[in-house]
Amino acid sequence: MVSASSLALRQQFNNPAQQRETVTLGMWIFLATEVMLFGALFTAYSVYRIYYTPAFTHASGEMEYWMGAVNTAVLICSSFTMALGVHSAEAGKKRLTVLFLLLTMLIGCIFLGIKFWEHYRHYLDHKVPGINFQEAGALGPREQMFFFLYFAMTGLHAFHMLVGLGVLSVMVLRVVFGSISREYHTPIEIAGLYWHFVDVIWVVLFAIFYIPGAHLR
Amino acid sequence: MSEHRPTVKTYALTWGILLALTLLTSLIGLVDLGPFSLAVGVVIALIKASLIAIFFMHALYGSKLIRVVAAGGVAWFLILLGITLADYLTRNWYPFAQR
Amino acid sequence: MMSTIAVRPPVVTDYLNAEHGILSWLLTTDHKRIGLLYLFSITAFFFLGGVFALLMRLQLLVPGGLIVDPDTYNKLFTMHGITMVWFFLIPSIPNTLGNFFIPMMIGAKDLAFPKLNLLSWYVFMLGGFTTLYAIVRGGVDTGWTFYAPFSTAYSKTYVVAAAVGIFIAGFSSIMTGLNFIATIHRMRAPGLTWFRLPIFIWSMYATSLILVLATPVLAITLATLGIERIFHVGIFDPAMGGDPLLFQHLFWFYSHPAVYIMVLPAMGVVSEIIPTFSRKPLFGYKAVAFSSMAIAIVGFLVWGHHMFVAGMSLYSAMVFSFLSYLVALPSAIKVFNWTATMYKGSVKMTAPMLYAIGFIGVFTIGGMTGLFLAAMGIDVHVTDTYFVVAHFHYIMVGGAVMAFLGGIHYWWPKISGKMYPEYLAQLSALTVFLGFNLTFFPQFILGYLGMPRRYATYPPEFQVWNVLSTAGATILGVGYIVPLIYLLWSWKYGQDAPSNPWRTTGLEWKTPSPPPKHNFENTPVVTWNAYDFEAQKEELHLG
Amino acid sequence: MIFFAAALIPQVRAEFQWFFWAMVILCGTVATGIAAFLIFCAWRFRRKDDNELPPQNAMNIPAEITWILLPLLFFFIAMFAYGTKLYFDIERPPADAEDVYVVAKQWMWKAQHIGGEREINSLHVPAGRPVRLRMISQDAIHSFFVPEFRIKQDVLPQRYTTIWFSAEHAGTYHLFCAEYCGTNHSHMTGWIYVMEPDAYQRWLQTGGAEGSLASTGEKLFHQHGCSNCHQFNGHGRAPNLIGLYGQKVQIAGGYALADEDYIRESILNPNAKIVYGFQAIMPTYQGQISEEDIIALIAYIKSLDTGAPLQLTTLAAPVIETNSAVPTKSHPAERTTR
Ligand code: HEA
Ligand code: HEA
Ligand code: HEC
Ligand code: CUA
Ligand SMILES: [Cu+2]
Repeated sequence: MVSASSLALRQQFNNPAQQRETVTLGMWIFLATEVMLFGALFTAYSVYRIYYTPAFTHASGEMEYWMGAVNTAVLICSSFTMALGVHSAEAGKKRLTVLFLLLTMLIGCIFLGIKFWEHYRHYLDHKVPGINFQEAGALGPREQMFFFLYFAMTGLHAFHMLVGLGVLSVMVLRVVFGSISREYHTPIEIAGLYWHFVDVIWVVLFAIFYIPGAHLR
Repeated sequence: MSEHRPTVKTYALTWGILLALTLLTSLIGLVDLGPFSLAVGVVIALIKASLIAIFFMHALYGSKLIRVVAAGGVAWFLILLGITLADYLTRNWYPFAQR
Repeated sequence: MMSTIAVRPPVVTDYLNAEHGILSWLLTTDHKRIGLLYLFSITAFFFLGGVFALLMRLQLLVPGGLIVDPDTYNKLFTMHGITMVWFFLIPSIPNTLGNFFIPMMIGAKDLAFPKLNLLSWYVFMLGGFTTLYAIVRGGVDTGWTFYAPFSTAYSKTYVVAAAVGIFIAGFSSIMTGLNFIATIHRMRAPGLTWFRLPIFIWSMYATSLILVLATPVLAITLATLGIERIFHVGIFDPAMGGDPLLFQHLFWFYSHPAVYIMVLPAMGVVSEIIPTFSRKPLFGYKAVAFSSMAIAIVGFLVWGHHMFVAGMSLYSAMVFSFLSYLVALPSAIKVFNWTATMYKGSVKMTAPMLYAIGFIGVFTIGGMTGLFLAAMGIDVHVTDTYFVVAHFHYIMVGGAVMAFLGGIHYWWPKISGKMYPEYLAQLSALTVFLGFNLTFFPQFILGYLGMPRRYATYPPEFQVWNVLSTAGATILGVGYIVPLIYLLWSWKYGQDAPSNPWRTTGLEWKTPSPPPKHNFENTPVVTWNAYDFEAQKEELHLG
Repeated sequence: MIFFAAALIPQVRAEFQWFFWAMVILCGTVATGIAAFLIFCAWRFRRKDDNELPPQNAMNIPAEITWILLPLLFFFIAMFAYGTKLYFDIERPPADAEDVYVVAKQWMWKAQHIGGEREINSLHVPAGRPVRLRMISQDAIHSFFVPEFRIKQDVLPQRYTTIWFSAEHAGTYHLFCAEYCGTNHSHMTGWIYVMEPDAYQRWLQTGGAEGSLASTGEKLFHQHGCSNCHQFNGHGRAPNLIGLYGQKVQIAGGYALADEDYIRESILNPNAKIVYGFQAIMPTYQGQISEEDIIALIAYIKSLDTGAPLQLTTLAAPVIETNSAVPTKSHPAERTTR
């Protein structure tokens, strides 16, 4: 009998185990590059935060703190549903897999909605560097640096979320149309890794952008 | 698969801890800890990140190679960060009259 | 009649004639065909960069500048640097020879992710065309280093387009690196343990690590640069609290490791050629293998040596200087082991071997002048002068390009199934060697005398050396054109190549030339070490 | 500083010379040796029989160790050490160096002497005296390069960098811009005129300077209305600037060192660092004062000294803002003359 796993075996591999390991390894390497991608911005953040501590603390006080906190919780929930999605795929429960993937996407959309709303609020506040930033108060000029990094990093993160949503949609289709099964569910695992990674980034972003000035609100 | 994987229970527990930690940071953030608020925030964030990596991403369940890759990514970021900051932190380190 | 048919082996389907038509190339996922796609693309970029170089050398023939105004000259060296670095040298050996031979040398059917491999070529071309667009629209004039705030606030040229082009090409690098790492880890033939791998594989592995870990930083840096230029957000603008040195840190965090992306593969090629034509295992195999890894890792810790006079902390500078010496050590280990390999060998001076020996000599000089630059007190004087220009051309042109040519000749029989004309090849190898030294040795002297780089005009006292350098460049140009012609010629008219023309040991020689689509009839099983002539004595009819 | 007593002023050029040529000889010897060995092997061990298989020796641990340790211990460490020593000599001016201020812009060099003389694309200095350049750029990054003196330093926008030299012999020396800065980068050159002391004195007299740099600064101080707020009796609504230079100033949320960069920032971006106990009322002068005038103002503020020798503060910590707002006893507002 031709099993689904041998159907999905690409010609360059000798056996499914090799394929699975290789693909997982590839994904982790990709995540390492993502660490470096964000890493450059984290480095920029650290440098300027050391230079302009008061301004950064003050600007951080202007974040929509509770939106950020709620969003963190939201994203953690999506990670949980994602983990359950992978779990169901491993167990070969197609319906459950689809359900959890859709749930994950839904929660992801909620996150993006809140995030967008926050960005919009900052826009109304004239806090978008390069577009409508207005200095206010003594620390104004240096706060711009904070807001640029904030928009750059949360923007890059949001972009990753969008990509993640795209990937998950494809996964849903693949489960529905049967190219994913109990024997061959590596793509779901890979997608899950990506999704969790994006979550990890957000957890750190929350800490560096929202917390330092939260008490100033 | 021969490797064992976390159970639903583990996932749920992780999820619960993550939420609790999120609540914890959010509340600590409200207190003025001076320069430490960032430090505390980052430390909790790193704990959360590790939890996600270990239990949701199976970082410790997979092969050794994967652990090396994950650790390597972080280590390289620390190189970038550490050596860059070393410049900024020592730039004004000479006797004042010399510059 | 009968005999001619008998001499010609029956036509087997190799990767070249397995499919036909332009689409069979543009949609191929065969690593060998993708390697060739890359080969054509980077050759085009090389000659484009070479034309810029020749125009530059013409301009510098007279102190006041011979042919162009300063603005144009500034664009020339920028576009020369950009094309040569990102669109020729970084992809040169990895994406052509690496693509072609990694799977063959480890006994695999293909790379781990063939579609990703094809995608990486398209991404590369997209990046290339974006950069070409910038060039055609009027060029860029920031220098290949894009230093802020000049690039973000003062240059009036197509900086963003060029940066976007490089940004895009960067993702091609990342894909390739990722692909290679996964392949080398997971796709090796049975029995092929790490310490049986040819050194070329080790070098490609080390290179890929750098590609994967450094390139994302360049990507984000250039992206930020573009945003700064368009939106003036202040991240690198000192007037708004930004620090231009942060740009330099991030840029060199990528670009120093990138110079090892350029030279590690070259070292890998040389480590293949030397044992083959000395008919001896590579001396100190493990030392050479580990030194590749050491270069890749320690190479990440030294980037600040490009910033000794930039206004960095003295103490950081000191650490960077020290680490620069540390990273020079593995290179030294390699040089000594290559020479020791030849000692008491059975040395045959073919064209690839000429290139390899040329590489060792020239790389040694280039590397040693790197030691001058790493000595901070000396760097203060020679930085941003022609001394630096000479240093890196010695490694990149004399070293990497020479090794690239050596590798192309060495593997040409396998790639094309034809032999290249040996005599002509040796002649042009000599031409390249002589032309090269005549071009770039005078530049050391110029630098010592104090001629700054990126100068469209210069004081008359520097003219003699500039004339010599230009003369050399002409010879060098000829040396590069000739192989292009005869290699193309041999593709059609050359002698058919046997499967193992050099009688050497690697797996890639154990399959017909040119290889069949899936490289090997059966997955090979490896029971011998790399370069183990003793074990294959019978098979190779040696001794 | 005592470390840099005049007799110990390093002769940068001389040291550079012998170090550089020692390295040329050393590396030249090694490189020639390697090349000779390669040619020797290529000839001596050339393939004589197409089927021959030479002895397959492939590893020799003592040899490996030798050529790992030899370059490292004997060459690399020495190169590093001496290169670093020379670098520190180049980077740290002796205490008795005479200050000259340099403003770089696309594409010219402007120099201002303490005495008030100004020049463009040329710089007159006395022979045998250490000269310290405080440099700043108006636009892109430039680099001050005098090959004959073996010195070079990038000139950054918005930040002062320093280089020093001590020219032994009178003569004219080429000045280049060594950091690429746009169209006329290669035309951004000039001459350093090193003069015998008496000739230099004559040049100073014919220089046509209208008073010293500090006195120009004093005029500007009144012109721009600084003196309205900054009074010297310690009672104004702004800090007393007497004796400010070189002090550790308490600012909101930390300390800062009052060096040239700090004073410059205080003028252009007064709100970046607010002196403790004061309001953020000082207007910004961004775009209103040229780099040259800022330098004059700084020279003036530096000259606001009681004449006592500057107290040299050695900083153990980076001069950056921190949140560690430890209260200090000496409130800057009460600072009067020292
Ligand atoms: C492939 C490219 C490549 C490689 C491999 C290297 C290798 C090295 N480079 Fe180079 N470098 C560049 C490309 C490269 N470089 C480029 C492009 C620039 C300029 C960028 C720009 O500004 O545009 C540059 C600039 C550059 C600078 C900055 C100069 C400046 O702008 O002021 C420095 C300073 O330390 C430096 C040092 C070194 C060192 C120490 C090595 C070492 O790795 C070399 C090690 C090798 C050897 C030492 C030779 C072999 C050793 C022996 C045979 C042992 C025996 C020797 C002795 C005992 C002496 N390089
Ligand atoms: C891989 C990298 C690489 C390669 C191969 C080269 C190759 C060459 N380079 Fe390049 N060079 C750089 C990388 C490279 N360079 C970099 C990074 C810089 C720094 C840029 C910057 O400052 O920003 C630089 C800068 C640089 C300068 C300094 C410019 C300046 O600072 O003002 C000079 C000056 O002589 C120069 C010369 C040459 C020459 C003569 C060659 C020769 O080897 C080229 C020989 C090739 C040919 C001559 C091609 C043959 C073509 C023909 C014969 C024409 C035929 C025409 C058609 C078919 C249409 N280069
Ligand atoms: C409207 C009043 C006002 C004017 C005009 C003014 N300043 Fe100030 N200046 C202040 C105040 C108030 C402070 C302290 C708060 C701060 O740091 O911003 C200050 C701080 C400074 C400091 C830092 C002092 C310290 O003790 O650290 C310097 C230097 C300075 N000013 C220089 C100048 C110069 C030069 C000018 C003219 C070009 C000028 N100021 C004009 C009000 C003024
Ligand atoms: Cu100023 Cu180059
Ligand atoms: Cu380097």
